[in-house]
Amino acid sequence: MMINDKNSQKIVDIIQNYARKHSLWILAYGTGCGAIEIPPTMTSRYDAERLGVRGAATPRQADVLLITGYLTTKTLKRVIRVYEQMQDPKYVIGFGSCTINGGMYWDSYNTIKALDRYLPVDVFINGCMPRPEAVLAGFAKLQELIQAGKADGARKYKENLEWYRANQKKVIPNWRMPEYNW
Amino acid sequence: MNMIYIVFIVLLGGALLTFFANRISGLLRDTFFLLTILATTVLFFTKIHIGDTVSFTLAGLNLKWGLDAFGWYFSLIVLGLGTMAAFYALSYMKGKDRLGYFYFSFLISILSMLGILMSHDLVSFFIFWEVMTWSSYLIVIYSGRNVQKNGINYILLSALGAYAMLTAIVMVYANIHTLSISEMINTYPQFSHVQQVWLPVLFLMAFSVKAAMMPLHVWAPGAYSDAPMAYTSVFSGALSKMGIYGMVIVFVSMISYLPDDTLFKETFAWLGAITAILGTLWAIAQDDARKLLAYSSIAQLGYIITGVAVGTDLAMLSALFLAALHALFKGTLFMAVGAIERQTGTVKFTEVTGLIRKMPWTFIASLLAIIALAGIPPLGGFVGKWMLYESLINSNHYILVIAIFFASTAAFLYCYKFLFGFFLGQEEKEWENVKEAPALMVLPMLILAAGTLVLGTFPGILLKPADAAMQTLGYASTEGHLWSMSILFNEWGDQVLLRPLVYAIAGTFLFFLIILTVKGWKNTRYVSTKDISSSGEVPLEYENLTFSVNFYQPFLRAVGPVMKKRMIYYYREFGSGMEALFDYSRRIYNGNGQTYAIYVMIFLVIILLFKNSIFG
Amino acid sequence: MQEILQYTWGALVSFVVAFTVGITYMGLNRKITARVQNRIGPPWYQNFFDVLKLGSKETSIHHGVMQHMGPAFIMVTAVMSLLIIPILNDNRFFPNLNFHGDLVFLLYIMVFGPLGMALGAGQTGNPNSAIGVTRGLSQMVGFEIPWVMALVALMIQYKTTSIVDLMNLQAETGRWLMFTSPFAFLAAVLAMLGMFRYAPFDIVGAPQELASGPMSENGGKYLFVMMSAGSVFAFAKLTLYVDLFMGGANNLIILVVKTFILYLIPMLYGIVSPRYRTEQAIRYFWGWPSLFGLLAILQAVFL
Amino acid sequence: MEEIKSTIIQRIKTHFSDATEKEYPYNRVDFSVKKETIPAILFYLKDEMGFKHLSHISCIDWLEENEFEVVFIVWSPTDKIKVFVHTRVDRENPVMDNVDMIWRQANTYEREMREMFGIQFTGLEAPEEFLLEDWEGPPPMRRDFDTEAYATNTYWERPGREDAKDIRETIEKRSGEILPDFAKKYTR
Repeated sequence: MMINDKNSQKIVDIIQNYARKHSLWILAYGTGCGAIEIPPTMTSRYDAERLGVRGAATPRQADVLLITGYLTTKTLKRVIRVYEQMQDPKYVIGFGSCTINGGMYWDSYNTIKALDRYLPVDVFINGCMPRPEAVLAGFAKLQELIQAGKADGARKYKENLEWYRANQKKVIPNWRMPEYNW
Repeated sequence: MNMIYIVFIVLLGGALLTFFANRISGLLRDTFFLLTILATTVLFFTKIHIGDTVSFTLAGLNLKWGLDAFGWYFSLIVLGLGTMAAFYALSYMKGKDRLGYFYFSFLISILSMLGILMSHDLVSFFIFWEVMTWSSYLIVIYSGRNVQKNGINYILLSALGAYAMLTAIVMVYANIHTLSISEMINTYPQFSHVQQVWLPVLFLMAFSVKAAMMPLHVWAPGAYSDAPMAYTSVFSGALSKMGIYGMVIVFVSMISYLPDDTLFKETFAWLGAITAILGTLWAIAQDDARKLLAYSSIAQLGYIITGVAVGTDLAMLSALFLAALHALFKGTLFMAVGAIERQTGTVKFTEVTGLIRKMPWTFIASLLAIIALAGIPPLGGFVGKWMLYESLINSNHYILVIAIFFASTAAFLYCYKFLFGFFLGQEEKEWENVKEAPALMVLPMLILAAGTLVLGTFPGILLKPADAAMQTLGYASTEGHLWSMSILFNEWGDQVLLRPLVYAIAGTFLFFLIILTVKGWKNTRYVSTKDISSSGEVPLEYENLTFSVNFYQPFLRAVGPVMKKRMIYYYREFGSGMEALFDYSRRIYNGNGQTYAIYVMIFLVIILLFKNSIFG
Repeated sequence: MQEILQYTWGALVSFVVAFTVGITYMGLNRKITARVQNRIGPPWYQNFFDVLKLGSKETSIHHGVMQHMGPAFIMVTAVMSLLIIPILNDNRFFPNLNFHGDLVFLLYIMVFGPLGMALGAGQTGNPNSAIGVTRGLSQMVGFEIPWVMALVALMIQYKTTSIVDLMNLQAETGRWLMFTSPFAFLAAVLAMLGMFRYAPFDIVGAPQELASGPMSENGGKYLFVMMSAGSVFAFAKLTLYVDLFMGGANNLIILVVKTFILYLIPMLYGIVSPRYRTEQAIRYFWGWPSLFGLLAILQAVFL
Repeated sequence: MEEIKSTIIQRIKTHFSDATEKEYPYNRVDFSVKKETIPAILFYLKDEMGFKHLSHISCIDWLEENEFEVVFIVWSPTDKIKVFVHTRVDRENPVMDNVDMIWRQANTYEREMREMFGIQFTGLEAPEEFLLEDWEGPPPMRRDFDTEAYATNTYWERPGREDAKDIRETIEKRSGEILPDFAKKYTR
């Protein structure tokens, strides 16, 4: 059997995607008020571990980056760093209206208003803040996307790196980070 | 002329030539030094055969020198390590001053060690022993650091041992009117019981000082770390083995004849185990690599002493095996520390980090040596440890097994500290321009480290001479029932094949290494040690993130009660107590003539009263 | 050649068995923990997904050769333990390398991997890794004492240093060593708590304080190999306990049942426990467990 | 309580001639001084009168009067009285004395004020950067800094945002609740 045969590649993809979607190790970057929604999501009331969601300790081990709320430019720098340290395939979930259009911080002098200008976001969950039910729904949506092979934020980031970098450097003037050369 | 003379003349003459050549040119001095040690090694292993003896009379004393298999085994250690250390020293000592002095002392100490191994009479044994002490003392004070503290400690305890040995020699001469060692051993069973006990005690005192056994070890950390590392590898690897050499003879040929020999053996086995435990614990607490290795040497010699003291054939075999192996790995490690000291200028774990990419060969040599030290298969250290455990269990020393096992498990801690402290961790900008040590320094290390690797797979190479040595001591040949080439025997079972195990380990390792390397080869990247997941923060160049201060604090807290006081503290207490006592007794000289008259009176009265019992 | 093929076959089959059972146990651990915490929890096969996902990660990074080799070290330990520990009572299906006097060898090969991995963790330059390693090594010195005491008690009571001999002895007399030498069993089981590094002895890789300690810089294929090795090694350790104290097993089903019962001990102990600091853990192991070990030795010497 | 307060006022007024007091009910006394007097009065309050604790340092931007007002709040644990010390700093040249040798924690407040209002404290030894990282604009808490314009210029805004209307009107419409006038004054 040829490994690089198209059909067998498809089968391998299906199996891999099935495993990936059932094993989402999250790195909850606790910015903003969304961090407080994570404990009820993980503990016995809502129990996200049913879906294979589990906390990861470091970005090296994680699959999903949760941005739980508004991002100041100072935090954005760290978030970009964390995202670049994660291993492919990796996904980003944006929580709440702050990551979508700035939310209640829309006119703040140091908060970004649209996360997907700076990082490729796979799933947005709206709400201010989204309740755990909405978070679970977001995870379910991400699983759907992964199974369909559409959750390819990492590839998008790689291909449009220059655009993303230009946006990032616009809000972070003092850019001092290792190269991202994948 | 006998070849034994020639070896000694070559060594002595070479030493003197080296010393005087220093005034002419450095190159000439180095050439003489290297030629001397090489010529000695070649002559020794080609021309001198086991059983050669030579005797002569000097000032009315019959002196006899000769070589037996036991001495040959130890001279293997001395000359093997000595040659390697000589090559290393050439590069390590380059650019330092008073090199003639150093090389002279180096060669003389090699000469004295060979002399000890070849002495068949007590006088030359004692003389060579003293020459060894003094030549090593000269090197300990070579650097000029801490001479007051470490040099004095060393020479005082060595003198204590020498006096003990001298007393024993006088005792022997008073009894049998000869100074031959074999005569002493032969007539030993006819000595009175008091002498039978005191003789080994006095001898063991002298030997324990050199082997750095527990209450007499206080000189070792300072002396080992103060001598130049080129010599410390010989100091710790070979010179301390002279103590083991003497101990083996005392235990085998004297203490075995005692009616209460088990007490002796148990005591010394336990002293060895306690030495191992405390040496290990103190090694864990050190931040200075030289001190760490010095304490580790004390601990390793503790295992060997335990093996010697237990004294069954397997235990003795393991002790001899470990003695040679200790020379290999400890020699390597001291050389590695020397290389790091030379390249970076410091030996503190808290200062140097991340040298693995700068000094890869030093790292490989240290890694092999550390694995051997820790006793992890498939390297040679495991064979020695395995034999030691088997022998201890076979001879019903159950608690001792646990003590030894504790020491060797705790040894992993300082093993890791050594490797991590120097080679792993953050690669700092400060050490960016460090280069690998010169080839002359790296090659001896690699050769010695490769020795441990070979001995792990083919321990028979070393077990054969060890067996011959033991037969000289009167053990039955272990070849039939304990070992043959790389097959170890367990007395309770059948044979152990080490080679398949080693091959299995190597095969599995390679298999998974290939899997790891090949899988996703294109998408695997090397990133620098500044690219770590530290909460999204990018460490700046000057930010040192290495964890090296208080490295084993939780462990040391757990074992804290044992380590409250150091042995040297008790010596100091004893010293100040004695001072106070003498200070008190000085008061009899109060400067009053009347009092002195009374003293004379009292003295005369005593003499008159007891004259019968004194002169009678 | 015949022999090598046989050993390779044995290693391969036992590896597959150990991998499957070990991963299942890890999944069951998560499930049971969830049930104890009144959650539904992941399915029992959850860890298969995790391992498969880690294996299908596309990229990975390393900080140097030692970190690259680290997972191979731990895998060697796992496979060598499997090769030495007899899986079943008769060696027919899983021929392996066990020999007389292998207990000492086993004790040392079991630290080969962790030490190699520790070197890899050290090279990452992450301070969390080094702190985790020092804690792990310190804790290892702690639990090795009762563990060795238990083994020495067995060795002197039955005058052998071979696992096969101990298994044969139990087969002949029909009495398990956990009943004939209960103190040794107690000491060994308490040492096992430390060996598995579940709570309360999980400070080595505490995710919240140390960011999973030694593994904090490993992802992708490295974590994949580590996780597989961990589950294989866990099964090997459980099998060793079954061989030593519970009479071994005649077929796989009995082995699985026995190992699972043993596995419940550290698992259930862990679920209800908080976390010890390192020195507390060390003192714990040098307290009651070592006393049981000493009692075991006394029993072996005098009874 | 009242006696203690009057003693405090008495003592401060005798020692510092430029101090003008303002009395509040309960345990609060306010003083206004010139900015040169600040270290002296704080030293006196701490060392002589037992106001051991510095609760807060705050700053108010009086744009219309072209001045900053800096307020030091100190607290006496023995008398259970808090004293507010007000001072005015010129807005064009905002320089005043550093007081972190009296209370170490003043350092933090002063760094914050330096960053947010641009007040320079002479002799303050601390890194320039405090809360804002890589900030290049004017001090953001000054009232003449237009936050909205800055945010609109710097950060990309997703089009189609509709909720930026007057939320209070919506509330009024939905619940029938009538908003007071002063609330309406501040709406957009």
